[in-house]
Amino acid sequence: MSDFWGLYNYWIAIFLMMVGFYNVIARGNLIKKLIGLNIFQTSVFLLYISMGKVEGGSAPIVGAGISSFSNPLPHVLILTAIVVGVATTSVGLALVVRIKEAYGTIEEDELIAQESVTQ
Amino acid sequence: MNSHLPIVPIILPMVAAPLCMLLRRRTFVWGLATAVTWVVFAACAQLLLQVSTSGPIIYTMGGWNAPIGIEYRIDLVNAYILLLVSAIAALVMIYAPQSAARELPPDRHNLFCAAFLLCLTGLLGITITGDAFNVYVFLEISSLASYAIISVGRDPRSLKAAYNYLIMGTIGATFILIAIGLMYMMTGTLNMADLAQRLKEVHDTRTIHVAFAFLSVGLTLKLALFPMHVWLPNAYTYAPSLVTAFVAATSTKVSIYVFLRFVFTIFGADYAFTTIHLNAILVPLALVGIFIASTVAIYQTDLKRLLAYSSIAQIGYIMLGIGMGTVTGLTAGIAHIFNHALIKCALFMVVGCIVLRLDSSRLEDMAGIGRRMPATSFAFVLGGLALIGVPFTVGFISKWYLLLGALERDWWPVAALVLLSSLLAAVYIWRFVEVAYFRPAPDDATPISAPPLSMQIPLWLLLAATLFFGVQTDLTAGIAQRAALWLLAGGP
Amino acid sequence: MSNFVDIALLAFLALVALAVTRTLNLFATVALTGIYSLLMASIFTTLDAVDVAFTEAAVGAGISTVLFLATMALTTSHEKPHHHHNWAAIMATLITGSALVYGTLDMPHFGDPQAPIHQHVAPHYIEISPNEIGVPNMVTSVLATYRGYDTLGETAVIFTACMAVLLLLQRDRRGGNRNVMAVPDADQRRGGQSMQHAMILRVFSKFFIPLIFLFGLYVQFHGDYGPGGGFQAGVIFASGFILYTLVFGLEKARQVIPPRTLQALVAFGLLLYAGTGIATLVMGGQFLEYKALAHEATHGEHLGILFIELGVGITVAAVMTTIFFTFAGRGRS
Amino acid sequence: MDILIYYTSWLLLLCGAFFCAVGGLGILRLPDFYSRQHAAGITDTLGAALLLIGLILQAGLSLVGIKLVMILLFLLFTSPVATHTIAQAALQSGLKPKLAEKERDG
Repeated sequence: MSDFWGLYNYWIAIFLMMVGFYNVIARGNLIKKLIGLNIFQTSVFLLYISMGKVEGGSAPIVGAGISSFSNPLPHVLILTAIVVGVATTSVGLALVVRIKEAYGTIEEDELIAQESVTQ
Repeated sequence: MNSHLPIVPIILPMVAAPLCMLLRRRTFVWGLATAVTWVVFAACAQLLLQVSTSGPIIYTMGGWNAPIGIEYRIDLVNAYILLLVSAIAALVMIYAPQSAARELPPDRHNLFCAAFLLCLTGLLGITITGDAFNVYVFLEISSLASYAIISVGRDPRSLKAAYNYLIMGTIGATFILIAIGLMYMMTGTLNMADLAQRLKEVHDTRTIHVAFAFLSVGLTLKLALFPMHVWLPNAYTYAPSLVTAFVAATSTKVSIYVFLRFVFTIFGADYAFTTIHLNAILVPLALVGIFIASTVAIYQTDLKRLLAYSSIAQIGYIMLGIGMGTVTGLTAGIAHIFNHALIKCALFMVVGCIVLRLDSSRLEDMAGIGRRMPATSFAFVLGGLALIGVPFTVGFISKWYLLLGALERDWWPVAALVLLSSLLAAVYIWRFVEVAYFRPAPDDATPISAPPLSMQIPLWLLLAATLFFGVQTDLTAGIAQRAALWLLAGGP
Repeated sequence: MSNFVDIALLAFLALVALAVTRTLNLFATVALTGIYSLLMASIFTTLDAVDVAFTEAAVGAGISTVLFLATMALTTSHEKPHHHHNWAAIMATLITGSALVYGTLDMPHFGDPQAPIHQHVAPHYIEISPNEIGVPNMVTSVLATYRGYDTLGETAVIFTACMAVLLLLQRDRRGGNRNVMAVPDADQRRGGQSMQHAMILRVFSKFFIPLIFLFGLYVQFHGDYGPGGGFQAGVIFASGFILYTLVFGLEKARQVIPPRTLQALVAFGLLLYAGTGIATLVMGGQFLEYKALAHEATHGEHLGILFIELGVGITVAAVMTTIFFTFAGRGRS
Repeated sequence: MDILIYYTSWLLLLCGAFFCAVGGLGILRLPDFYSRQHAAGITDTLGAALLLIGLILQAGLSLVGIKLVMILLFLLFTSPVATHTIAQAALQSGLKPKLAEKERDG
């Protein structure tokens, strides 16, 4: 039981990751895949931030009367990772727009069907 | 100034990229980019020289000692990869302007050059750093830039290829991010040398096993080991030829380097091969990959695609060598990273020359090309021979070490399979030879002028290198062996 | 009590994630993703990661959502229903998930102060950095100094994304601005009135956009003392421009801030950051060793942090605005 | 005095929470887009405002309190404008209110 209370945060993060991951690999719509990717990455951020938390700690900003801080390093890493995430999303979306212009669809199965017709 | 040499290869292209974007005149753009890549190449050569004579170099960022800050840690292994990547970039940059004039949208050369330089920054940054999270950041720079430069191919299918690469690549990178997170969680550090120290204490925890698994899966996605290779053939086929020549020779190689670094330096050969039994997974996958990819290559109708499948097979050879876990096997793997990069870059450059003149990379359009473009076709044959592993080419050196490594471990079947697979390579190279030399050119064929010198010179330089290093083995195999010993000893 | 809040928020997150999977209307899905990001930001706040929460709210719920909507305006807002379950994907997900759960079993427990990550490296940041750097917000000091090189990489990532989007979507120079769409908005396409005629919105925006910029400046320069910094400020600035574009149209926005200027700013931010590093080299320090910038160590650190945060802010604001302009300018052709 | 402020703030917080819940219920149960907008508007304005006033009372006259006041002002400006804009966009794109249809039909 102590394991449950000690780890539930991580387990939920893993559940969320897997929901996102499923959307990436199972969906045929190119935008939906990117949404899944977003959720996948955001949930990984939760994993990092959870590990930085200290019981009874507070935000890592020096203030009067605060002695216990949560670990600032995961926060820094995730700030970087969020930026990377939005960069990836914007490039992916730009590709989706171009694919739509070139093929008229953003559904994977229709794209594959067009491919086999032209060959 | 010499003490600041390590940052030159990273900062220079990073600063040059925005300048490239702002320049509008095409000649200035290419001139700047080319000059930068050559300076970077010189810096990397100097670094390799320094490392091989006086041992590893450590450069601390902002003067903060690791693990508090980030540091560069350059040893023989990454100096070797740095040299490889920068050399390929420098040669591709000479080759590029003419090929780009044909294959790129005319008004985007400045953006393309900026993206290209960023890709180079990313690749070099991954290689040089001594910090695990920093690897992730620069991995994303190089990946995003390569999605961009792949997607500008003329065929709209390059867009789909880039999209698929983006999805697969991001999944791979996120897996790596998870693995780094788990490792950080158990040790409290991100510095590679520090990680190596502290991981020893937690080697038997389930968290670290999972971290190792995620890292391996993420990296195999990036380095396109069978069966994680599905993004590769389309990306290589539809990208502009110069991009294919660059990406094929560097991007997967850098991922292999990261794999080596994590497996041998951070986790340690002992952990990877006795606790996890990495060889039991790697060797079969590599062998199956070699055979399937080579066989698929034989049936391709597009020369670029054929070479792309051949790349997957060649990555199989490299991973086979690494999977042996011995000095000889590792030497074969590391040497083949270099050798395959040379050969593949040359071969894709040949295809670029053919595309420049024929406007097609389909084999059926190349009938009789042996007489219409004699020098170019001959270059392909030379590169093909090196790919097969004929003596006096670099391909032979790596195959030789691979065989030695297999025999050392008494893996007779593996040795036999490696030999057999060379036959498959011979078959797919023959496909080009047959079309080029034994089929008549179409009747309406007009005479074709030879490709411009700026494209031929780097191509022939690369081919000369494949022959030179096939005879003079000190630089490639010699350094590879020293690097292998260094890695197996677990670094410093 | 905080456990209870935590569990409630996490449960909401799980529900939203499942809803995203089940919804076929992409419009709704994107709205749900925005909610997901906001919930995530709330959780980050309860986990003491205020800077991260700020960024997640601004990026995940703000910029990402806008970009998704812009893409949908150019493509489609409905996903094709598919009736069969993708068993291979379900299997892959289950295997990956169980592997991760297996990995958690040896983890230090959540919030455990004895966990390795609180024993090594981090104590230096917490105990020494406030005096060594002179900045109360430890996240800022780690981000800008100890791991300033990572942040340089981050700025380069954003810059790369801008290059990629411009390569893909920039209109041909010959094509001119013929197909420019005023707003990437659904009603525009149907030939209805555009937002430009919405009087209330225009009046409101005129009054409000300056406040947004003011807030952006506050976040930019207050990052040393509280949550905030270059990245968050950049996103806020960009959202001001985006709001302006949505209300007054792309043409007008381009007059206010021409794409050329914007691209120069994109480059300038990255160059300012890297240039700060090179300046420290010239002044005799290591790369990004801000101490070298002034006679006194903490003074130099402050100066260095100011410059690089400015670099990050300028690049992020310019890149986000450029990306939005590029999407909006793509139009339907 | 302190006790008075304390209980008032809790009362306001509970009221705010109640209106948020009502708004949420309304979004689910009301028949068409425009009436749902109304429900969403309740959450935005009444719900959020009551919550914020409750919090301001707890924070007192401090920096946090002033920031909360600014958030409140911000919300009071943005939510009505947002609701108005969304409704206008819906109207322009041709979405008719359900009740209006009924009247015409009947």
